[in-house]
Amino acid sequence: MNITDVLFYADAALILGSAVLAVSLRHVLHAALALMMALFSTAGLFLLLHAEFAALVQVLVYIGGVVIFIVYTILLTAHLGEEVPRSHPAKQLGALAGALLFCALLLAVLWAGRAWEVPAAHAADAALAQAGGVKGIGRRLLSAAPDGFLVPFEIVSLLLLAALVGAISIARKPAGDPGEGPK
Amino acid sequence: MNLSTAILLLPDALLLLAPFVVLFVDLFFNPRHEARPVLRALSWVLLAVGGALAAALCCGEREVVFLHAYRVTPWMLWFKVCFTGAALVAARMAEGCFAVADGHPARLTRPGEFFTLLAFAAGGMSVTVSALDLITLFIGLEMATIPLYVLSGFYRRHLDSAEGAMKFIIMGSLATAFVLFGYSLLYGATGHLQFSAIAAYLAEHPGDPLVRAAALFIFTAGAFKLALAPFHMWAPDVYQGAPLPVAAFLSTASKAAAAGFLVVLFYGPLAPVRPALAPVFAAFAAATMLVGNLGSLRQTNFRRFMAYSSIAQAGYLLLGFLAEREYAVGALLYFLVVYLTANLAVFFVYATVRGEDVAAVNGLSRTNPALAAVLMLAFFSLAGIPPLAGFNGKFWLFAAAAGAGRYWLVLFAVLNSVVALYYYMNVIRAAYIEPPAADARPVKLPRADALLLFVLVALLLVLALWPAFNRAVFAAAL
Amino acid sequence: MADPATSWAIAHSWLTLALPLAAFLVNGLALGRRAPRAAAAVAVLANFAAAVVALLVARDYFAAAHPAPLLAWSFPWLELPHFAGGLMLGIGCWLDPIAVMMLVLITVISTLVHLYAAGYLRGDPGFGRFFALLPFFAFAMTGLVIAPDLVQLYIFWELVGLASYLLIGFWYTKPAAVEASKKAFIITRFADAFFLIGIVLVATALGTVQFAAVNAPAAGAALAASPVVFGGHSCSLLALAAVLLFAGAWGKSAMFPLHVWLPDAMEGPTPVSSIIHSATMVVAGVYLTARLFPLFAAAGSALFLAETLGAFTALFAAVMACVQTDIKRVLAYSTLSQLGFMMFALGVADPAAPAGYTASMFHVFTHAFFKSMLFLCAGILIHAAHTNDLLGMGGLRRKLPVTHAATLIGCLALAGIWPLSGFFSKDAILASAWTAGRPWIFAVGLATSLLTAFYMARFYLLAFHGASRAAGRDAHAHEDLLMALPVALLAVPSAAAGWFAEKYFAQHMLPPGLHTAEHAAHAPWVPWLALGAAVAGILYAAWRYGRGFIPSAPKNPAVRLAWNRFYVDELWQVFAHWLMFTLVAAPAKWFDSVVIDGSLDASAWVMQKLGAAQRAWQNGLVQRYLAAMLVGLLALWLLGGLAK
Amino acid sequence: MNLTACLVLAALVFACGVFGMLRNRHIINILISIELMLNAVMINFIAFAHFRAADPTAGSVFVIFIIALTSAEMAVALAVVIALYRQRHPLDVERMKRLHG
Amino acid sequence: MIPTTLTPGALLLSLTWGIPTLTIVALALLPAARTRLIRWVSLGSALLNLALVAGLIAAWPAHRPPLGAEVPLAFAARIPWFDQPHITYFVGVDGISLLMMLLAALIAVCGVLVSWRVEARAKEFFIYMQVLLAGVFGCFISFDLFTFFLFNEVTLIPTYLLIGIFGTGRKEYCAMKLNLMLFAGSALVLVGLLGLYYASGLHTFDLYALAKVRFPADFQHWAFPALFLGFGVLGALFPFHTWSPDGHSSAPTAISMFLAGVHMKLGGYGCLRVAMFLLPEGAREWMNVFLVLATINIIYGAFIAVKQTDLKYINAYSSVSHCGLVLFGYAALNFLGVRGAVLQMFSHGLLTALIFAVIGMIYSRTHTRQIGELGGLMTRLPFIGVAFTLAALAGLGLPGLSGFVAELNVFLGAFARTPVLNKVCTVIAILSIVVTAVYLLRTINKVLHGPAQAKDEGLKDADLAERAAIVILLAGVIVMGVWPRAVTALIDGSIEPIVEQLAR
Repeated sequence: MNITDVLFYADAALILGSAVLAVSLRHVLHAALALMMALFSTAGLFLLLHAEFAALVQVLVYIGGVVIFIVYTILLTAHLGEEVPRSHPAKQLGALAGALLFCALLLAVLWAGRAWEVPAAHAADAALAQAGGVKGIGRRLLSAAPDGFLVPFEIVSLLLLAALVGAISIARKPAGDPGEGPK
Repeated sequence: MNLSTAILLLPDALLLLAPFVVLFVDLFFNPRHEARPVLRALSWVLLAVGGALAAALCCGEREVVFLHAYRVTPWMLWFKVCFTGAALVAARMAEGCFAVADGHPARLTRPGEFFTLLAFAAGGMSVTVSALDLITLFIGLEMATIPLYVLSGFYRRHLDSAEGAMKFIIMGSLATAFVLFGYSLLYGATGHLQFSAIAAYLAEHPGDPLVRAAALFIFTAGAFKLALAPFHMWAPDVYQGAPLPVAAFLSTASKAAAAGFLVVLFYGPLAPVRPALAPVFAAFAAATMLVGNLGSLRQTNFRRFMAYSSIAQAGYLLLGFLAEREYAVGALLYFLVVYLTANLAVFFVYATVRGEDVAAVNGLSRTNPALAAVLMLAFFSLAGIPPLAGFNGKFWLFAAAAGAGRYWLVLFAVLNSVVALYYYMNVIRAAYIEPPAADARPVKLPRADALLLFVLVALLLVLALWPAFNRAVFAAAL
Repeated sequence: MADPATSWAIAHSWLTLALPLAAFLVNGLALGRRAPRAAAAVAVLANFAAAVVALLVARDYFAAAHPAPLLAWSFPWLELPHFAGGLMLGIGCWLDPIAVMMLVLITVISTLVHLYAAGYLRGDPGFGRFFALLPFFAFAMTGLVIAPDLVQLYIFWELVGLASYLLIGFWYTKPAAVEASKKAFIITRFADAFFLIGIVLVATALGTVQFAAVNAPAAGAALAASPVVFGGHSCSLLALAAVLLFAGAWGKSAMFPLHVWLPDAMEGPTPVSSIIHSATMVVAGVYLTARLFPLFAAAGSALFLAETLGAFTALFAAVMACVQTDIKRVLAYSTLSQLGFMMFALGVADPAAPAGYTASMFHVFTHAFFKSMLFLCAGILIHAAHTNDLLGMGGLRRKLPVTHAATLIGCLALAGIWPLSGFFSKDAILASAWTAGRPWIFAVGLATSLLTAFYMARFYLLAFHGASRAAGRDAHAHEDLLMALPVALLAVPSAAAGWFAEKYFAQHMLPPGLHTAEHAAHAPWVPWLALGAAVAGILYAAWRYGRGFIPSAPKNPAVRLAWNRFYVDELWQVFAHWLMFTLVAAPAKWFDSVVIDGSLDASAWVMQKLGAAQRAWQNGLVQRYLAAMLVGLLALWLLGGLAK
Repeated sequence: MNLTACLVLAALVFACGVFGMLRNRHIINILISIELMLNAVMINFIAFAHFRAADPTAGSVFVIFIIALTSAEMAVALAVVIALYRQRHPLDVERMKRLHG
Repeated sequence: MIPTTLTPGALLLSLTWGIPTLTIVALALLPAARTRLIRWVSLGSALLNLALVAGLIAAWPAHRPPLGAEVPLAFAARIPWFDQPHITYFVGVDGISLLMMLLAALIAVCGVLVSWRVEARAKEFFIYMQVLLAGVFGCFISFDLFTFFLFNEVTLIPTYLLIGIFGTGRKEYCAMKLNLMLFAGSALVLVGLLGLYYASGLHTFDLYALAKVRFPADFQHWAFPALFLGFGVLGALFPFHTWSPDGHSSAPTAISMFLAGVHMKLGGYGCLRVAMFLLPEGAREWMNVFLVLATINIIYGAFIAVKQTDLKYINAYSSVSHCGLVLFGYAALNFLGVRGAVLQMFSHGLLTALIFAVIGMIYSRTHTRQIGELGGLMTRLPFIGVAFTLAALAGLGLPGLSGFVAELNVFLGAFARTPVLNKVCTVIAILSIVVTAVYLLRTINKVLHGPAQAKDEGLKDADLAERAAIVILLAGVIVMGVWPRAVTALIDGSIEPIVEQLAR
């Protein structure tokens, strides 16, 4: 067991722990913080796996954008006052059982398909080392070559625009515009 | 890339441009944010797309690949025809909702955003079927979905609308998670995201269990969008909450996109695993038909009713996947085009009479005979009664299942359409036998709408009888 | 004397069929409603012409020393390819002695009855219709007797039944007539169904339906050779086929217990009763039995039935006739009784000693004349007294002299008094029964003769003698010329037919295939015994009714039983109604509406309930939806992943 | 550290997400669970890219796209949450059952 | 070789459904208020069609293919239609289809005539009627199973509306029931057809191409009952017959006539043309079952008719019984049986149309169909009464009218088949004629006979249009009864190949 392993297992424990916390903490804000924790530790895992750029994006965009947005929403809606009540224990138990069953079956399916243990055409170590780096990814993202991702990159910008338009459209205060619907 | 290949890309280019045109018109030429200018802009662009599609189908080459990531072939063009057509009709349907008086439950506002998102969704669908790698496919499908989340929640003052949208988003996200898991497994198994590379890998390792597991996960995305049981439960709630044109779009273009998504994968890179999935298709088809048909019985809310009906139709659609590619794609396209036509016609009639309930068309044959005839023909087409094209569409699909030797499934499907006939005929009964409501009076249909309805109904007959369409879609699939 | 092969009349014997048909069509389509009198004229003339042709046919046919059966003409009607090597059904004319005899009988009596009806129904709103229907009957009956094969026979058999139905129900506004017509049709139809089964059976087994072939010994042998095995029992196909074919005769000739329709049929106009329900149609059953005599004789079963049923019916009907007071019903029961005579005469015959056969045909011949005449007389009486009830008549002999004379002749003929026609034929029948070695049948016949004489004398006395009991209804009693003339004309053969025809019948009326009759030793005492019985009957009647005795409602239970016709009608009613309506139809209807329709409705209900359940399950809670998606995913794995 | 461990980790995280999604009643909690699931998928991608893929860069690229997509989706989802909130609808999925049947 | 273009003959055949189709367009363009014109256009179209069919029949002897021809059809053309699945527009006629077309054309004319008084929504009425006609004619000329099935299904649309809008009684329930049950029957047919398409290995729906294939026994084992039952539902096979009494009784007069007279025959026609013709082994294997079912039909329908009190229900159950005779004839699997069945289809078509027409006329005058409330109508309505009587007589199989000819063939054919079961069933079937007599005579006695009722004073007898309809139908009934060779000459040559195939 070398240092990478130690780091990995520690990180995995962290991820898992914060994931469990994220889904079991009753307070939304706490859950969101736990999620942030989980995502952070995942970024760490990415680093371990030489996916530096992914880790970077994870921290900057995911945590810095999405989770913060969640938190912001929580804060925005918090003064609605009442806490959402706890689920019925039977339901919680059901959810747990469902999740465990799901997990078991998922692992079973993976196990049934454990073809990964036979290594396929693995990338060369050198290539691997820079695969997760900014340079490699940047080149691929903006490349029109057969292995480039220029087209999806362009399209995702459309998607983001669409989401932006949509989110604004829905979230914008309706007070100003003339009545719409009876409610 | 010469002209005859470039022309294949023109429709997509125009379609992806459409939202910007709408936004542009709305921002700069529509200071009062009225519906008509943006609708007109969108309509013209979509008509241009249609023209481009026609041109591409007529004089285009068989294939063009753009930047190694985007491919257009004739069968994809037919899918795009579906998306464009549905968007066009849905847009026209929406116009009435923007025009109704303030306070009417069907009233829509913010036409700029509405039509922009509609165009985005259509564009996303178009991207989905043309994808050549997993990322494009994934992004395309999301682009086809996320605007619809918004559109289904577009009534900002309707709790129903927000509730539907919320359910749609939550369930859609779960489906996304599933499909992403599938992609990750596929990527893990093959080491690539490009379809060509995946196909090459599968050619070498045809029975890779990881790939099959991936295929199952990926199937969920299609199942969700097609509303196959038990992934269907969002559909009735979302349709009911959504504005009518959006429900129409969801039940037509969105299903076509999902079908396209499944075709892209299961007749593309994942073709080798498709035979192994035949029991999945069969079982899901059966369950979906049954659930859809049972749900439709005694529904009073029109959109809910149509949601269940669409679920059942998706069940029939799934039968197509039991056949080999040469047959299946043609049959699916045929079915989709006629299904879309009929469904849009039905929605259009309800949009015209502004009905929330199925009973809104009571006595329609007395007050609006032409509309009633449209409704009747469309429903009979959905039920699969000749000489309407719905009959052929279903027949082709049943033939697909029969060709795979699944006669029991065919029998089950046809018996299901007996149930479907029951509830469709109930609507026809309402229109033709029930007396009209006391305050019912003839609806004045704008000429463009009348023309559109006429075209839709005429299509139902023409597509059924004129073999050129059949030849075209089946030839396109080769 | 013309040779049958070149005879004009035989070649044109289709006219006997075509003329009444033409009259039916012309009257039915055109004249009946607009010009009823013209219709009557057309009908009478057509029948008259047919009668002339028939007489010419008879003359030419019997010109030969041993007239052989011949097919006068035939038109193809329906081909049955691939059936026993191909079979052509046709409409043809098969002439043999009994057919020619019947042909003459039918056309002649028909003409007279038409004439009579023109008087009888004068002023009736259905006058024109009647003169469409009666020629139709003549047409059908003619077709029946000249049929060369079973299918043609069956066709006209049914048409005759139809004519009977329509004519019994001629006064269709009268519920009793309507009921009677329905009853007649259904009961004969019941028998005909078995007849049809018999025809189908014979046709299938033999591949032919021609009488010539069916009656051939080879056919009997072929049928006898193939036993029918059913549930371990076996019986010869021949016996089965014969009984089934006989069933037709059973119904048509109203043998017990299918006799119940005939008395009710008297609801029809009297001319109808006269020709259809006494002289011609009802003897069709006898005729059929005679037609298929060789086949029946080979089988045995059918003749045994004919014999026992005939004898029983003869006695049974005679008993009932003794207590009836409705003038036409008396005659109807008398007809039943005489049909029984004819039937058992056939039953006792056998091909080697065909005396019974001859006697039966002889009786058919004589009976037709005097019975139709008696009915016509009854019609005149009814017109005169405006009632059907014998108790409402009396003392009419002066007002209706011709009728009186004719009735007297008829009654005596029927009673079997020498030298009137009935004596000869009845005597021949009784003799044949005795010589065939059937003493019990003979005894029954003798007893019936006695009863016959009694009730006919009773009939005569009650109608014509004593004081008038009509309470003035008979004030305008008179004899219409159109009605009296046929009666008078019929009186001649009634009186004389037996005398001059006896030899003729003995010579010619033989079963097919037999050319000379081996006349068995005639028991010389039989005629004397028969005559004695008749006289005894008459004397008893004279003693009872000659003194103006009026029968009151019967008190004697035995008489009451006979009066109530032994409750056979009621038994039929109950049985048929119970069987058909309660036992079968009602449960079938219940099954249809409750079980079959119910299961359909139930399946619809189940679908609705399933739909309701499915909608209840869709309860709006998104987490349930999510769980469903998970279930879907698990199902996917199970279907597509784990289950390889 | 090996591929199997990574995959098991991802599966467990995914299962956590499933659990949370089924258990929690607050809409935002459910959204958080979904984020966890997507996170699990990303782990998968990166792990596959590192240990096995012929084209390792693609894994990272896909992850980036997932993040982009997630932000879009979350933006819309949270917008709807706000819309619900604006209509004074509790953010409790068990009370979100106006539409049913 | 069969031409693959629209030859003049094929064009004429197509016109049989083309004329109704064009009429639909014409009627759709007419203003709804001009009911007179609408009626005349409908009548003209029906007469034109009748003339066309008569012309085709006249031309048949000259155009019939020689015996043993591969495709024993006249005016045949096989025009490619769809490529995938492979479907042709394969039209042609043989004697059987000509006879059925004649039936349809006759009843169409009569149907228009008896609908002369339809005023409310007349335009719709006649349009739907023409759709029905188009479907039926198309069905009879189609020899590609897909088009056959298609035309068969076309008839569903108008049926629902005609009954639902213009019917009487529990019309909506009955219309729905009729449609659903027929559609369910089609489900079985559809499965069977697809089975034929694939199991033949030919990927074709061409009837005569499929006929050359010897289908494997295990395929025939399931496909035959599917097809026969499927068509049998339309032919009112027990226990799937209950749509027919309800549906036919609720329909308006002309539609009852057409549904019971022609539409139901599509079922019997399909059983023969498709199920038995293509799957002879299956037919032999299953026929005992269907024999028993058909026997039940015959006797059961008759007994239920005895208990009915509504005139239309009586006739509808009578139809169940008589249509059972069609299937019963098939079950004989020999020439006479099949011929009898075809004759019975024609005969029953005319008859039941006639009776429904008469019932409709009575109903339109007295406003009741309960036999308990009727009586003495012969005095008031002599023409209608005579027609009713004749129809009833033909129904009970009186010789000289059409029913007898058909029954004779059926009985002889069925009895000629060797198994004891056949013989027993034939005996039962023959005995049913007594029950038939009971209910028919009971009906006409109650309705027509007896003293005239005061409330019926002043009823008008049939008008000219109604008389014409009655005369046309009666003429058919009588001609077939008196001169059956006219009909058998038309069909015999076309039954031969089917029977040959059955023996294979």
